[in-house]
Amino acid sequence: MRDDGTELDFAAAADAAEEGEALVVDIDGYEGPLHLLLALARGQKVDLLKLSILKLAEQYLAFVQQARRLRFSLAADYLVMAAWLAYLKSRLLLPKTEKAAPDELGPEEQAAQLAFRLARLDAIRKAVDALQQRPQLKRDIFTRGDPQALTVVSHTRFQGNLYALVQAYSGQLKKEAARRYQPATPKVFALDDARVRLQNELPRLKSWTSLSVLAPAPYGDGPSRASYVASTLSAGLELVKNGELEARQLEAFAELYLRARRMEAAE
Amino acid sequence: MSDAARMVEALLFAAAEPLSIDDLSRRLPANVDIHEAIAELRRLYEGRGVELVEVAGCWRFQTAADLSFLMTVEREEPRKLSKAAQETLAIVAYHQPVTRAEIEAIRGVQASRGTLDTLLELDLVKMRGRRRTPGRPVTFGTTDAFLEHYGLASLADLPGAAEMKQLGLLDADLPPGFAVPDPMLGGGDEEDPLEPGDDAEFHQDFLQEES
Amino acid sequence: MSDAARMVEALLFAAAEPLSIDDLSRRLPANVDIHEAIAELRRLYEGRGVELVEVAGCWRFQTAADLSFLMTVEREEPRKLSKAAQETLAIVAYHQPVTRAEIEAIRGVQASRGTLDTLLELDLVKMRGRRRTPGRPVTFGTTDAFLEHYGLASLADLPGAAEMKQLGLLDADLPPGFAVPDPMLGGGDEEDPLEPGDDAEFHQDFLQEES
Repeated sequence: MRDDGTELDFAAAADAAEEGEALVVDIDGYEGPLHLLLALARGQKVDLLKLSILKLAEQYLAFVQQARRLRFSLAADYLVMAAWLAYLKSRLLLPKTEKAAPDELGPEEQAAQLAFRLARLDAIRKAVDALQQRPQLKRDIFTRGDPQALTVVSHTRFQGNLYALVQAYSGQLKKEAARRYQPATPKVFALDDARVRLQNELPRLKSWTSLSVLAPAPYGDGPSRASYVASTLSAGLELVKNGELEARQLEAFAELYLRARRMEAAE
Repeated sequence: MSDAARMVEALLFAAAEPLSIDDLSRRLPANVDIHEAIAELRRLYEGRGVELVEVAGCWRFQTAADLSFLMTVEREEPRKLSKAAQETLAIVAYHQPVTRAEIEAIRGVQASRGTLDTLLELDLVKMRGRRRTPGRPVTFGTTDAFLEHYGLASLADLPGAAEMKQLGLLDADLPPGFAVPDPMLGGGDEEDPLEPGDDAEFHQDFLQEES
Repeated sequence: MSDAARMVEALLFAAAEPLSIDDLSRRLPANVDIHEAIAELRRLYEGRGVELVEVAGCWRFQTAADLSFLMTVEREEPRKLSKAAQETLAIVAYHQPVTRAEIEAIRGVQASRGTLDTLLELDLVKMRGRRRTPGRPVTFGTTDAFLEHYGLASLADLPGAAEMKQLGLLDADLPPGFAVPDPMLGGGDEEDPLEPGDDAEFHQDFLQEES
């Protein structure tokens, strides 16, 4: 936020509003509604604790309205603050009603709360300036550039850094979460592929051919020999069932032979 | 110059980091009055190009701040903290132990992710423990590195801290003695409410926002 | 003390290596009489704990030779733990009581032998007991000194998953069933207290492993 620019901005915004001129109001210059309020409050040039909250509320509402006219989107928290200030303003102006909710603060207390929050934020902003103006290590002040090889080491200085500890732990948790067991899926000779291949071979399967010859040979990273043999067998049995192939085996565990069924012969 | 001061001078000079009175006493003969020696050295180094200062409860020699213009070779371009980070750091420093929610309440803005992390990474802020309140939120405070960086002997030396405390500005809630401002003060001319339409519009927005 | 002497003093103090007259003149305003400034500093530092000496045509401060007895080299207690030590300590803190095998399983690497040793030596970790499982492995836990170093009132104060997420240390979309263990629930049922002999045995194991 620009400490000096803000007041000017507001003054300019008010002037421009009167003159009916469009003016870009830079809401982004403020961190949040409280920062904007603080900039406006400083403009009243009174002790923050003696601030006129009514006046401040009006200034804020005018500012936000101006900003809204120029930009369709305005961060929700600015609008929430505007609504709350409008509400506070109306309560401050209205004669006191007796039926205030028992747990609700009176408007004067709420105004005091707001003045307190502004004073507190103002104090912190001044503290930021005071801190930044202090001589800083390695910017303004320097320690011994070449401590002697005979080191004198402080012994009581070991101090756990809880953040580093939690960071170390969460790092491992993340590693652990990423380490899921994912066995590589074995590459297989798909049944569909085997069926298509076998059907393409059909015209050449005039004589009995052994399964081990029919099954493709494995190559590279492709499916294993076992997968080729198993899928070719399954596809072959399907084709036998469809009546496109004949199969024969002389005895259990012996080599299996396949050949195309002779349709003409059957007819 | 006393022997004690000579010894303390040599130790502080040779050390790679600030030394506490304890550190010094462990290395010095038993009869040495370290406080006296440090007082002697402080007088001796007053106004010199090198000064003896207390940081984070320890002692170190450092160059005088007014000579910083000479130190172009040694200067490290410090990582510039964002405004938000500076403000967060100040809140942690003055209000510690403080929770994330309290930081947000003071700034009136949701802490953007990264602000507190950056301060933690830079070792300027540390997690201190947990607040004994429902939810037991984690509390934050500043580190010795923070004090060393800003050349502060202790947190009591934070600029303006005593005044802020006296004014009750370090309290979480409105302090009892806090004056309730008169809402009408200075507002005589501007008593007129905004045009009715304006007001209604805001109220409408409000209701929509809330729903 | 002259301004020139102050400037030379600060430069020599902060420099990472001895500076020649040329080095100094390059960094000082043109009108400074460097020889005169050095002569002034030499007189000033005569007989002190720190002396200004010329080495190979360059100038530097060094501690007086007769005080070298103070400057014994000492083994440095690490101010910061190594990454491995930090990780191991974190696992012990959150998973205690935990065995060496479990630590290794979580870290996904063989715990280097020195790591746990270092933590035991620093008194951050202690042997707690023996797990009631085959082999009765020794279990580890954190010490009171651990709590003290990290500013924790009790193990319940260790930040949990929610805080880790808030600090951006854990992603919001972790797999279901993912939890940060509660160190307070550390199972007392499944472990026996250590017996007097256990300590020695453990150390022996260690020595054998190390050799």
